[in-house]
Amino acid sequence: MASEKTVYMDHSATTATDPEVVQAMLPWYSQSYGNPSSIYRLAGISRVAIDEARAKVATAIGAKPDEIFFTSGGTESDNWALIGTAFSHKGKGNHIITTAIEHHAILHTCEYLKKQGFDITYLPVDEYGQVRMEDLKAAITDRTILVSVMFANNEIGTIEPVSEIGKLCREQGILFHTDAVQAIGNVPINVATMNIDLLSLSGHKFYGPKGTGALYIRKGIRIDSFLHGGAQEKRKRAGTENVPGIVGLGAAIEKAVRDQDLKTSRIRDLRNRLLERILTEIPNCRLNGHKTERLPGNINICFEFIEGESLLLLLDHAGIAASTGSACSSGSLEPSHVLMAIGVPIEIAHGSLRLTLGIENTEDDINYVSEEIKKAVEKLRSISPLYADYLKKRS
Amino acid sequence: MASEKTVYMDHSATTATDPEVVQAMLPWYSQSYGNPSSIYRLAGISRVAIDEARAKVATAIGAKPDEIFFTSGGTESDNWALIGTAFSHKGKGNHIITTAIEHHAILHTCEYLKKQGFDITYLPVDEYGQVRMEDLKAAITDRTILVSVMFANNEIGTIEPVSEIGKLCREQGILFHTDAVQAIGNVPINVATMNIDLLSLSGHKFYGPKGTGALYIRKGIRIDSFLHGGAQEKRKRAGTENVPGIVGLGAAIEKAVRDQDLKTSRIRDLRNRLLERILTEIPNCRLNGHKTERLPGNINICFEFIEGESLLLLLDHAGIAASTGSACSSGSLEPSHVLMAIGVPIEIAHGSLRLTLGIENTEDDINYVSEEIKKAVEKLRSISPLYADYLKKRS
Amino acid sequence: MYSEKVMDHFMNPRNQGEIPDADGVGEVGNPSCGDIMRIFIKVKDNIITDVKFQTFGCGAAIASSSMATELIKGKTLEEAWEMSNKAVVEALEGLPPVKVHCSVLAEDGIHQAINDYRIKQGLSPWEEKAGHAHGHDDESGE
Ligand SMILES: Cc1ncc(COP(=O)(O)O)c(C=O)c1O
Ligand SMILES: Cc1ncc(COP(=O)(O)O)c(C=O)c1O
Ligand code: FES
Ligand code: FES
Repeated sequence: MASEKTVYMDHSATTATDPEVVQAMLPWYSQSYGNPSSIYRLAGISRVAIDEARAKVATAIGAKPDEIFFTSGGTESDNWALIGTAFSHKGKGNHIITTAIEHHAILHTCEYLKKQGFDITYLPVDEYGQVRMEDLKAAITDRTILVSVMFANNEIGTIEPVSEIGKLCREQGILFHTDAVQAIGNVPINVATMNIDLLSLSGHKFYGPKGTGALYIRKGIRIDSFLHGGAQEKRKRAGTENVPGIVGLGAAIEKAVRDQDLKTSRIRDLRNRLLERILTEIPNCRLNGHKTERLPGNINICFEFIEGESLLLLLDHAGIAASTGSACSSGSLEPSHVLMAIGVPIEIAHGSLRLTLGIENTEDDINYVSEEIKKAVEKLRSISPLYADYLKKRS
Repeated sequence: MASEKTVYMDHSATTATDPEVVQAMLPWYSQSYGNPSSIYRLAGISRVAIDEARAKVATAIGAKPDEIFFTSGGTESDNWALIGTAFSHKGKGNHIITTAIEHHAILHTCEYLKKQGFDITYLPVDEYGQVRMEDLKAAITDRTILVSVMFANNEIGTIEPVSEIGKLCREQGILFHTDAVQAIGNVPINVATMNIDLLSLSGHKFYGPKGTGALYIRKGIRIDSFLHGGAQEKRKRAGTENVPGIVGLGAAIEKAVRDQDLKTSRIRDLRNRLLERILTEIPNCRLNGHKTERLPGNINICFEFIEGESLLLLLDHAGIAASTGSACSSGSLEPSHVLMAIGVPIEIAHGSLRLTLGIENTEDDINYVSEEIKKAVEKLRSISPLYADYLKKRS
Repeated sequence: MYSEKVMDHFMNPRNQGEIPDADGVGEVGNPSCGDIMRIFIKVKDNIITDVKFQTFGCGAAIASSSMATELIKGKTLEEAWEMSNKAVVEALEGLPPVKVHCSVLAEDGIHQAINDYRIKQGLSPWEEKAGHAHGHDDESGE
């Protein structure tokens, strides 16, 4: 029998929609359901609701409302940012710089762009997962039109030197896009002072609804339309607006950045305690990512001699939801490209576990999860041939 | 003071989400919120929910579940269908056939494709808005790769000869896409017997949530991925799935096609009565579109000597939500391309009114709306110079 | 994602461990995902009297090891050799398509253990039949 207790520690995968957010969305389904493009009052109400949500998203990242464009999620924002600017700037050049540790929404879009004749440079990262400014500077050519570096990595939680990159790109007259899907609500963001030209975000990562997102496009940036059709989103992104979703996105981001410091320091404390317990109580494990430049809720740890998917299954059995970068769970049978990029040996990368804490986690969760991880790791090691060899070698 | 009474007759613009559909969606926001791509139980539940919704969509149109791909709406489905097949079939040819009366989601995508080197033929339609098979046959060349003809028109409600077109395209080995956004729930659809290769649909047109849609892609059809990123939707459409939205889409389409005949014949009756009253009680007006091959809830009528936007405003004041194909309300200052295509003279097209009835409309609504339209038309005519001229000429 | 049978064998693996004085040992690595399985057998009168495994791998790999060892225990070497990964998958009431290759690991491990035994006995090893799948499919997306 599986456990009755449940502890969710996979907030980087998705979050529960905040019940207050759901409440904010509800009126827009069956009562104020007007199509914002129509001209009667019912429609006008929807239009106003969208404008309010747009203002909230803008405020959260230091942008102006008319720089915010609603999309169906982080993936669409990333696709649009890259494809839309690549094609509209190809008169200037065909070179794009990104990193080896981006989300697949960036990496696979870059592969697509490569097929369309663009040159892509994938910057390496240091052992903690950070881009080195020297590498970026060295990669820039006079054909470089766009730099896309994520704000914070979804697997290891490393925060990139976004301000520095923004400054450099602005000086060089190169567009700078950042995938901030994991950063919103966790790290202070200001697109103006950080010199960000385009920024992607996704509602369901900060207690908002799935299927909602936005792309910030700095005023004056040339970008092709992404969806062709009606005149919505200043003709840049057609389609009847997802009014409840947009309202929910606005409500969620407003709440996410309110008291952000308080909330993140509480989560960081819990995270640090959990991390400390794991590292001291379980031998042969190591933390991946950066010690301090790290998302407050993120733990990414490798346990030697065991495999991540089986660890997840045991944890799931104990009611704990977590994630891994192991090949066996990915279906593609390749271990996490992020762990590879920071130089984790392939056999160790196999045993990686990602725990991402969020607002609803408690002290109790920390105790429960650390105990269960200890038990699970022991159990898997007891049947691992690698562990048996290790013990023999030691004795 | 504006009216307290409200009558919604703009169901082709959007519909209220059915409260039962909202109920079906609710558990997927804050309780069963797992990311379907994760491997724990919470995620498995989401995966099953998506599969169930996929089966419902498939059943509604006579497809198989693995032929259904979820999108963010009708516009995305249309964009994907055209762009995805155009590029993946350009080895065979670069010619695409569509019609002059498609939705902008098709027409503007065709403009985009034209810039990418594709040749587009826009078939004319007859005075009722139907494509003529001779025209289609004459337009096909050995470079034709795709025919896209909408199932039913959103402005005048005309239903196209989809089965005939499907048969012809299948015989000729040409892909056939149909934009069925307006047809779902209103007209029986079977992609298998109708030889449809690709079909677009949008949740909010049949009492489902906004921001949800699907593209049916017949098994074996080659099509490029639309959003690049994670492995969702068989790697064809990346992005964390909008689980509540998808569940809502499934619930809505299941309900839309259940007792479809009963519901549509009730709506058709009401529509016919309203139409009859308008045509008999108001002089100098004419119906646009087809008498019988027409969406059950659709009325599109031109009132001479007046302008549509001002008519809408008066109706809105009386609490009636309706639509027009008038240039003044569209922002583009060009009258409806659909009314132009069926040969409505431009000055008459100006005075068009679209009423689209839905399940919640009643007998009472019919009486109220016909009275209010009569009053509004009289009022506007009384200040119209064209009407003054007309009266003078008559006397 | 996994059947109840798989979960049962994963949670409570049968025959896990090591046989220090094994008559045959097989060790195989999965070329596609890098996982490792070790099989130990005891043989008496051509019958596998005991079998144990150690596995470093996913849930499917561990469950397949457990099931495969159950299936061959008490069988003749010929019968054990003939046991295919398909039999393991069936006994587990199915595996997700992306996980079928994990069961191949078990089949290969047993073959190696048997041949190790045969070589130690001065017999020639049996030959592998050609061709089983190491297929990949979907990748998860979050
Ligand atoms: C860094 C990053 N970028 C992009 C995405 C894609 O966002 P979505 O799945 O909402 O489309 C994610 C999460 O899945 C992410 O973590
Ligand atoms: C015929 C037709 N196609 C496509 C669309 C676009 O659908 P959506 O606005 O849901 O993207 C609509 C409605 O707006 C439509 O009526
Ligand atoms: S052993 Fe790696 S996927 Fe099963
Ligand atoms: S008269 Fe004002 S837009 Fe037509």
